Amino acid sequence: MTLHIAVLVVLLGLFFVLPAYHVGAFSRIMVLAIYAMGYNLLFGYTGLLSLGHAMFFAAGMYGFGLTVNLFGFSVAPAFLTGIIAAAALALIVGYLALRTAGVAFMIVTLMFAQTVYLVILYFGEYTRGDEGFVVQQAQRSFAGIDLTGETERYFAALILFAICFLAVAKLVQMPFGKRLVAIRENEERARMLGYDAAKLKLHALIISGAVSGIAGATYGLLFGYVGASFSTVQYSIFPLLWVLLGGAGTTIGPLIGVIFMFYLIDISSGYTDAYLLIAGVALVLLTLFAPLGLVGTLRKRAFPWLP
Amino acid sequence: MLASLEGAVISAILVLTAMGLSIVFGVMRVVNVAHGEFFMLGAVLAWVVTTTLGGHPVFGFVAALIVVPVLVGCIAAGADRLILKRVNYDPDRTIVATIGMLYIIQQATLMTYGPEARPVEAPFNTRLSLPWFEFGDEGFQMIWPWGLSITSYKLFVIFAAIAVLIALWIVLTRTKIGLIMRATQQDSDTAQAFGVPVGKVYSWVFGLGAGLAALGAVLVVPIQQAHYLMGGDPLLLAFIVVIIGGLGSLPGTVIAALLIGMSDGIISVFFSPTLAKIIATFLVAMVLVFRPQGLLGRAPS
Amino acid sequence: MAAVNVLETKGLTKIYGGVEANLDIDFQLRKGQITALIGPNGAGKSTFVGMVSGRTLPTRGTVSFAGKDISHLPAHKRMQLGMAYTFQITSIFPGLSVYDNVDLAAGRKLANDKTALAQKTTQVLDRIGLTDRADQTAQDLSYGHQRILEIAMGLAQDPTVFILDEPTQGLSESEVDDFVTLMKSLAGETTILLIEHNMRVVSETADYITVLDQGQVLASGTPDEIHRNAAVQAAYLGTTSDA
Amino acid sequence: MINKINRRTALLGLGAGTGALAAAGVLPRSMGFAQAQSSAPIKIGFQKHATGIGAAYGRWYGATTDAAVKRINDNGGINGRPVEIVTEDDGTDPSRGAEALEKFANQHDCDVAFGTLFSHVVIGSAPRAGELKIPYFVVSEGHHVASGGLNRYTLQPGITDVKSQVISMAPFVANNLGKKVTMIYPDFAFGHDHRDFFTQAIEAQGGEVVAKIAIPPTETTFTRYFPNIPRETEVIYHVMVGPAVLTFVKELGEFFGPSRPEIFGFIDSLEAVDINSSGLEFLEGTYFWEGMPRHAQADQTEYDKAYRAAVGVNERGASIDDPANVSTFAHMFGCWETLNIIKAGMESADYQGPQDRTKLIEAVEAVTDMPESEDHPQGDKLFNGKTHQTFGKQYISKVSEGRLVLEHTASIEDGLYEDEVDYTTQSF
Repeated sequence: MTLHIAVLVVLLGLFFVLPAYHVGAFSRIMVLAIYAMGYNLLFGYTGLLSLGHAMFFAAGMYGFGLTVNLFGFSVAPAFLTGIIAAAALALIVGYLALRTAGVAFMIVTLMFAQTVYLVILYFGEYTRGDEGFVVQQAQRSFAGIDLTGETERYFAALILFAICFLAVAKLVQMPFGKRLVAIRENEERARMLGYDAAKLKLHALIISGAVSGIAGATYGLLFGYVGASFSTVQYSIFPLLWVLLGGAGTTIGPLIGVIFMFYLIDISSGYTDAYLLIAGVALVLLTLFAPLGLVGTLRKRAFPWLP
Repeated sequence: MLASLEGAVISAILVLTAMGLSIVFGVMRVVNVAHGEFFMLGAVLAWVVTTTLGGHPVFGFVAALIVVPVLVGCIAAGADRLILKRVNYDPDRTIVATIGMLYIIQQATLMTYGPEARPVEAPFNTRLSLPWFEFGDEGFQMIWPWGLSITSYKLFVIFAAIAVLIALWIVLTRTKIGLIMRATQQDSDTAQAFGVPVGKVYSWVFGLGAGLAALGAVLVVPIQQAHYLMGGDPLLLAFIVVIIGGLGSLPGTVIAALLIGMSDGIISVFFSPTLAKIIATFLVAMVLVFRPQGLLGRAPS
Repeated sequence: MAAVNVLETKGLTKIYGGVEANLDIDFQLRKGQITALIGPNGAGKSTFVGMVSGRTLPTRGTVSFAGKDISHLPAHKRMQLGMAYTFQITSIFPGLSVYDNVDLAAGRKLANDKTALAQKTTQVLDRIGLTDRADQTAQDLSYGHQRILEIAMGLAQDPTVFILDEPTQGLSESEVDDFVTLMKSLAGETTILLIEHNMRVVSETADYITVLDQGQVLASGTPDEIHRNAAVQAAYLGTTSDA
Repeated sequence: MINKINRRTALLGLGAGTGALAAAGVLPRSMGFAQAQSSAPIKIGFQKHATGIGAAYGRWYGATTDAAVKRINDNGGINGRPVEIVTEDDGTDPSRGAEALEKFANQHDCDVAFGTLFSHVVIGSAPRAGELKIPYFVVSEGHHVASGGLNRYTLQPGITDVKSQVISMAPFVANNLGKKVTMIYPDFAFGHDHRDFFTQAIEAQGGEVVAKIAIPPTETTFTRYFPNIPRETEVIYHVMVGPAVLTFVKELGEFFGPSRPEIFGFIDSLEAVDINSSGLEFLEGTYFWEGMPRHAQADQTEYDKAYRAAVGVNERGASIDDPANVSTFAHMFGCWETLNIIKAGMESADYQGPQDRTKLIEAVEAVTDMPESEDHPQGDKLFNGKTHQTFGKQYISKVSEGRLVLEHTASIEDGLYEDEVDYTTQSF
């Protein structure tokens, strides 16, 4: 737990030392890291590879954005609606998709996410389809604080990140978290120890979906945009990539994965137009030389105390 | 009528794309995210070959049909040796590695070939009209309305898909290569013990899978255009088809391709196209929910 | 009579595609005793314990546990009632430490009491002789130690009924000896259903033996009775030589 | 490259001189600083679709931008200062687009940002522009600016929005092609704009839309949707975007064969595609909306000629170096004109640096008429400062012997509609 606090202290300190652009970048990184943590809970801990998590991110985002835009909700209830929407979607998806496992689970989640994406486009009258819509500055203040300023945004992102980060860290140390790991390691064995694997997986999916939904709602709140591109396959593959890069099944891995990927693209695109080439080569090299992701490999090779 | 004919064309294209993935996934059990990029490479190289050679479209097309799959197959086999072999085909690391490959192939294509969608001329493309019968004011009559037609090339694609399928089926079930592949698929450790060079088989399979994707692309590119981002959708659809059909089941793959190719065409008779697509996507997913092993897959014992 | 039988099956039948893997099996497990289930390969032993533990659904018939019909309960519910099960093919949590493996097994009952849980885990590891390997990753253990770990996971649950599916398969002679000692020490503590090929283990541990052949109960009785049973001898002599 | 050279010459000419003076203590410090600053380049952040689905547009937007900046610099820059373009790829993705704006404002210290085509990228970026208080000039043709959904920092002065384009087409379609229209459009916001605005406009002309065929995105073949075209259809109205456009138009041709209704399409369906590609023969005699005529017309203006020469496209709208490389001619003029408007705005606001950004916006808001000229080769424009949207002439061409021949020019008045927002009432 002290290590987790240390991570948060570093993030707090970064605000005072980083130049303006990177403060903005880290606001975004922390929001995406929430998404990655949500994903990690299901993939890294429970061992379920979903290819459709963008639907939960989108549910949070649209749950927040649509209630603000259509019904004039204020931030708190809209944000809550976003989380509930994501959790409810996860409940339904889990009820159906968890009948499958392995590749079938990947495909079912992929197709459900595709269905959600098409639904967003179909109701273009309200969602403005692929274009999406803006959540106006005036609608983005909470308890009198205008969340559109750089400082407010950073601290809002940090607080939400901290809550999710500590909650996830706590969760995976609780018996519940250990049982999820047991399912990842050997589901049949877990069941034959008397654990209700189906129920545990459903709970894991709901929590994972809800955390992803928090990320989506936070994105809408802090960056003022809600759009269908966040529900495409690409945004389902991103968290998988981040988690694998950082280290699946580690609490700090998702954050590291997001930072790594963000700055890999950010920095290489400053030098060349062919930055995707560099990113591609980096991914290949990384998986060759850091098989467990950055944190996972470091933990195994040198620093067993990494969270 | 036209909807089903078009559905057949779409299914044929799907089958061609999915077969390669079916083999790779079936034998090696790795998710190759870059599979769609081999498809794209096939289409792009088909454009390169036909434009470099010039001359009559048939000449260029036939040349592309032979050269391109081999070329793409070699690239893929090389990538397998260079990268996948070294990550021991670990499922997680393969995903990262193939995402990396996807970026590399896409960007390399963007830098050399460019962002445009470029057409390849079909070797033949006659428009075939179909008659329609109806009772009009003057009784029963035969008319030639607009729309009721298909091109000869599209029919050719359907037959080509069937031909490739039969050839593949023969190779897999009647030859030693097929036997080795099936043995590796069943149990790679045992196969190794019986003297099957599993490492080499994997490279061949990976190359063959990519080559098949490229072959499909060469056949498809006169209908669609070669574009550096064209690999994404075929990848997803092929993946879906393979899983819905049932892993390692060639007939299952064909049925799934028909199901997906036809379903939204038929549903769109009743609903608006996007709603039809929503329903079709959802229903196809439900097939898997209630039959997780796929249509013709065997339930795990 | 019913009180002493902690587990009973009536007419338990499993038909796979027309083949009767188990047919009308009536079986009783006597409380506090070690019952061995033996029979030649393909006799239907694994199918039977599969149905008892809930891993396999029966075609018909009932299973009752402590007087309660559990035929329709899923496997994990049966475990919660007090069964424990070790697999024929070793099944542990390969990526976790030995300690965590046992901890998870004990943790279903004791998760809310950290002290009791730690105590239980340490005690089981001690008993089974894995204390000095507690921090090792389970997949790095030798085969024999993995099998022992799995038995430890069974013990950690304090089961009413402990089902062991061919626990000594692949163990060395000395490891088998240790196993026999362990089984004997459990006598009276718990009820054990032992599926076993190794007749030495059976004769040294079992209080009671049921013989399955071609999916049906061929004979039941004390080791002596079974030893003298003509039908058993015929069946065994006809198929295997190690009896 | 050009910008760098200009920057260096400028520095040599002014900066080095004043620097030497300041160093020698001849000038007071503050004055030396002011001088150095005023000779520093004006930095314009250019959000480019370098990768992703919009890359074909991005490439030509880039070429046009370079040409426009070279011309501005050759003519003495803005307020005597050279212009430097800072390019960031937006990946045709709204999230990346917003990041690009953050870079312009906070990392590169750009004076203004200048934008991109795809609406979702614009809408995803606009909130950041408002928060970072950096003027954001977009070249997207979306109705997002004029609809009031964005903010005071976002303007579209260089290209007409889709609503205006669409409604100005209705009179011609109804009077010359037919009254019963079937629309085929992509089933997302851009397509819905076409559907909604055209349906209203054609009804106002006494016509009707007999069928609306929305094509789901992610579709790569289209023939199966065509049987839904009713037989009574007199005119097909089509608009499609993305890499599959050529397939779409080809299949449309294959579907109809020799007996077809009139066909009117937005050139978006064939932007960056040669009209003479095989399979497109059936387009002979069909009509296209063009933002700016791709093929040089018989009465080509001097402005058009100069613009083509500067950008490097020939009389068929393709690259001079590679005639097979067709440009996105109907849209990319917007980059050229927008940069000229930024220049005009900065000069009229006497723009010195980021502290004058609001003055710049007010100056652009004050613009009304922009006559056809070298700065505005596409034609006359009328800018509405309240809605931040420009309105220009629209062109309808007919395909004739493989050429797009101008058939009708819709006047600015044909495309005007009531204001939906007044951004000037919003605070900065």
